[in-house]
Amino acid sequence: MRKEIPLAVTFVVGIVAVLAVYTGQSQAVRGMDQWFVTSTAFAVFLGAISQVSHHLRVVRNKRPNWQYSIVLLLALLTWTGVGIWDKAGGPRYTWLFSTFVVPLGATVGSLLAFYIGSAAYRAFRARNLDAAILLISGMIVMLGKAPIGEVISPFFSTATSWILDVPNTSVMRAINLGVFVGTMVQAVKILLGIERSHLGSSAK
Amino acid sequence: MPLIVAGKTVQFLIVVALLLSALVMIPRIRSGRHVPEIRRLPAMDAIDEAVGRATEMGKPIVYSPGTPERIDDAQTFASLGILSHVAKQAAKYDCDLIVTCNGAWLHPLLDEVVRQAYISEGKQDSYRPDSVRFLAENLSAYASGVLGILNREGAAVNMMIGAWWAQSLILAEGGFHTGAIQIGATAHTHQIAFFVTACDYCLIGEEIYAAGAYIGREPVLVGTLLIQDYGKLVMAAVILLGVILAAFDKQQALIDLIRK
Amino acid sequence: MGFFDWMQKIDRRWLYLLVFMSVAIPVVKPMGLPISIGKETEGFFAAIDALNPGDVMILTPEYGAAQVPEVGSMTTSAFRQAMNKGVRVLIFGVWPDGQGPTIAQGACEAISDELGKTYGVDWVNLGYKPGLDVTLKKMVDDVWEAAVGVDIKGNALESLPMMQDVRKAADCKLVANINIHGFGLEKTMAFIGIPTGMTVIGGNGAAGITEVIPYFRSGQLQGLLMGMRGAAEYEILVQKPGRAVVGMDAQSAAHVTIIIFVILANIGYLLEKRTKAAKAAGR
Amino acid sequence: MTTTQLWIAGIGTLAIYSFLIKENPVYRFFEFLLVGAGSAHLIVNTYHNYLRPTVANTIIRDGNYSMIIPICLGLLMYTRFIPGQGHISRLPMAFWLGIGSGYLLAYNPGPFIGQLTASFWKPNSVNNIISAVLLLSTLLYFIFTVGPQSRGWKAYSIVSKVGRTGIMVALGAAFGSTVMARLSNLLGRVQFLLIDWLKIAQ
Repeated sequence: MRKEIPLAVTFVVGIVAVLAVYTGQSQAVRGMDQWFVTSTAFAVFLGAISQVSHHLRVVRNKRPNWQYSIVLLLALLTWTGVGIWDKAGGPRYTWLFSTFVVPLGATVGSLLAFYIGSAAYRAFRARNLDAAILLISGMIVMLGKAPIGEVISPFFSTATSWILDVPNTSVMRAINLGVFVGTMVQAVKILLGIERSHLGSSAK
Repeated sequence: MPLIVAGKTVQFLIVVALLLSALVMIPRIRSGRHVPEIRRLPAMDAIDEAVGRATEMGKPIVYSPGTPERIDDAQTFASLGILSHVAKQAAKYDCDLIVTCNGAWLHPLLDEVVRQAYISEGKQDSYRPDSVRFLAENLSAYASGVLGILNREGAAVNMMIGAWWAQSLILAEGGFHTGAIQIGATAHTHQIAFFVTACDYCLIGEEIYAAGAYIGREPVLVGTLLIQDYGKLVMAAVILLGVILAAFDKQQALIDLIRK
Repeated sequence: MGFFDWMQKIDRRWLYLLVFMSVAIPVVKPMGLPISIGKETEGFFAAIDALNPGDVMILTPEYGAAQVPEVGSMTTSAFRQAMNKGVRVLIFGVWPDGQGPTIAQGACEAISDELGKTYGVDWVNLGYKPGLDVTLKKMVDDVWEAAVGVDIKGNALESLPMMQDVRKAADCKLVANINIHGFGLEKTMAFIGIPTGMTVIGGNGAAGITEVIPYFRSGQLQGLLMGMRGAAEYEILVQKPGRAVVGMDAQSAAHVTIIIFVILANIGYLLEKRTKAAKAAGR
Repeated sequence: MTTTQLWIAGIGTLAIYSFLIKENPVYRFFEFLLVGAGSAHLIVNTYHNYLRPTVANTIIRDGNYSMIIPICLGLLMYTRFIPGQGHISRLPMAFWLGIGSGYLLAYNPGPFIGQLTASFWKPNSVNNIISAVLLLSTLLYFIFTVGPQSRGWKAYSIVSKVGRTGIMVALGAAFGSTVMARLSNLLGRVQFLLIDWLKIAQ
């Protein structure tokens, strides 16, 4: 029963959702939608709880770098505390958010630019025809998308437009169509209970 | 009043067709009545060669299954299938295998796959529990952890197979510098290019699923692959028909039909 | 040790420094290279321009702090264009990190003050609402229910005059989705654009752009801003050149630096391969 | 941004960049701080924008007591943390997956149909012919249940080679675009450092 009930729930709810939309009755399942959103919203603390328990364990066992786990826990506590106590979108929380989260998040994201630089120099090789085609097309697009490309030669922006409009559109469309079939089949398998990995057993 | 909303009839038929094909095909494959041929992929053939080289050099294979965000990421399942094959080969030739891992939930899955592989080769004694290593949840910490392993242990083979994000670049460069044979695979289009230019062998996009099905021969995966292939063939046929009709300016009838 | 051997062994921190300088020098001393405007950006501008004063458009900023430099100005430029035109704007986000609407709020408040517009009358920010796709569907059925009756500041929607005209997504004329992966645009089309028949336009970080270009070609997207270049072109169109425009010089220099890296490294690689081949032949 | 904010953000930015020289405690401090604060943001926003109004307005003010059921359903997820009771969390999960896959099957075909009908290129120009050929050959490249024993294997091999070449051109475009995206992020930070904080450029 531990598996049958969830499988039945998935099947019934999924079929209702499919039929509601295809028969034009999507308004009729508004209650179900509301249940979905509300129940997912109330599960929002899941990630934080496992994060907290993981880092508490690190601190308790004095694993390497446990001091930083304390920093993480304190930050989580402070930001949550101030955010909940402050009214929605309140000035204190906004201050914390725009002083720390926005600039630091952006900086961490920008580290990748440096890695690209070193990888471009040390690892991107035209080791075979595939890689050669890829690198050439990539460099044309980079020049075509930067204003300097047009200054050097109008070829770059024309070629970039062509690459994006013709080969890229066709190939990415084919890939998107493939992904479309893939996600549809995955959804069908979940509805039918063929895919059960989320129930804690593998598909086998 | 029509049962199906105008403009959604064909879409509804697609859903019905998929439901039926899943109900029919997967049991057929499971019972062994219909086992399709799956084409070989050069990157998969390269695994055996890579394991051979690692054995010869006496250096380890480092396998990293990506940094999936969710447990139900299909790429991770494909990666587990491939890992099982790699682990069997490593067990057979007594080659060192190090599996890196960034999610606490992923660790037991990887461990189980590797252990089973060693048992199936009758080498449970040479299985070492520390061959699957949980490095860090945090992505940049994980990436530097893998770099550390690649350098310290002098990896002979660096396999990066699974759901990769921006860290793909860091590992591919690190592996390139240790001189390891590199095999990369991911379905994320924005990361494939880095693998193509920095790896010796590379699986592009959906090839990772095919590789997983090819190696594991697991009926659900094979069946899924078969249904998807039929789906793509039907789409290709429709597009071809559309292009032919367009040559005679008659494609509108087909478009109207599809939009029914 | 030859030149190319040395090249291969260079400390990566020198490379980091070169990348940094290639971006920093043009920021200090801009060259002012001309920027031409692509058809995708023109489509985006024209779609908002075609709205009438008083119409409502939906703007969904779906990105986190890390992507603000690349796509943040798309949101503010679109907001500015709408305000200038007298188009009212409804902002919300469903993406799980929930940062986009919060980041947009500050920037939009500044523009709103500058142009003498009033929050609640000319624009409303509902903030982050959990529930992903299903919340997008709910917006089509009932915006108020999807928002559980409150905006980002906790105001009741009853107290906001603009919201009296917005009960369902179909009361809006256009949806503009600004995001970093193509995924957000596909969802916007599937769950809001197609069911309501409204115009969909999008802005995308460059990393996911190649995946969504097919939707612009097919006409399913009426406009598309492609990465920081798209943001710069759009800043020019709304006549408020900002960080993206002045950044284009640095972008040029950095691209050239990376290309030089790739070329140098590949020359080294080819020479090395040739030397090895020659040695093997000589043995 | 006020001066205090600028200085905190500026020092934080430099601290994170110090990682490029060598991994160090200051970098780690800011990185862990960021992860903690990021998780908090989701909780704070969900609380103010959804949880509190649902309880205070929908249930208490409007008397819609049926909403207590989905709240309980969501709370069942936390049984994962109770040893031996984790299987109960499959119930909300099953409900979510049912709705999620149902709507996927219902709404996903929309954009897809538009893509399909937009691919009927009239073969009257070189570009249109290239487009059609590449679309078809890429679709066929990603077909896997074929092999040397299949009918038409030779033809398939040729078509898939064409497909692979097209795929490499497109991946090149993705490569260039991804490089651009990363450089844009760096550019944003350099502008912050030099223009907003140190004011040595404008």
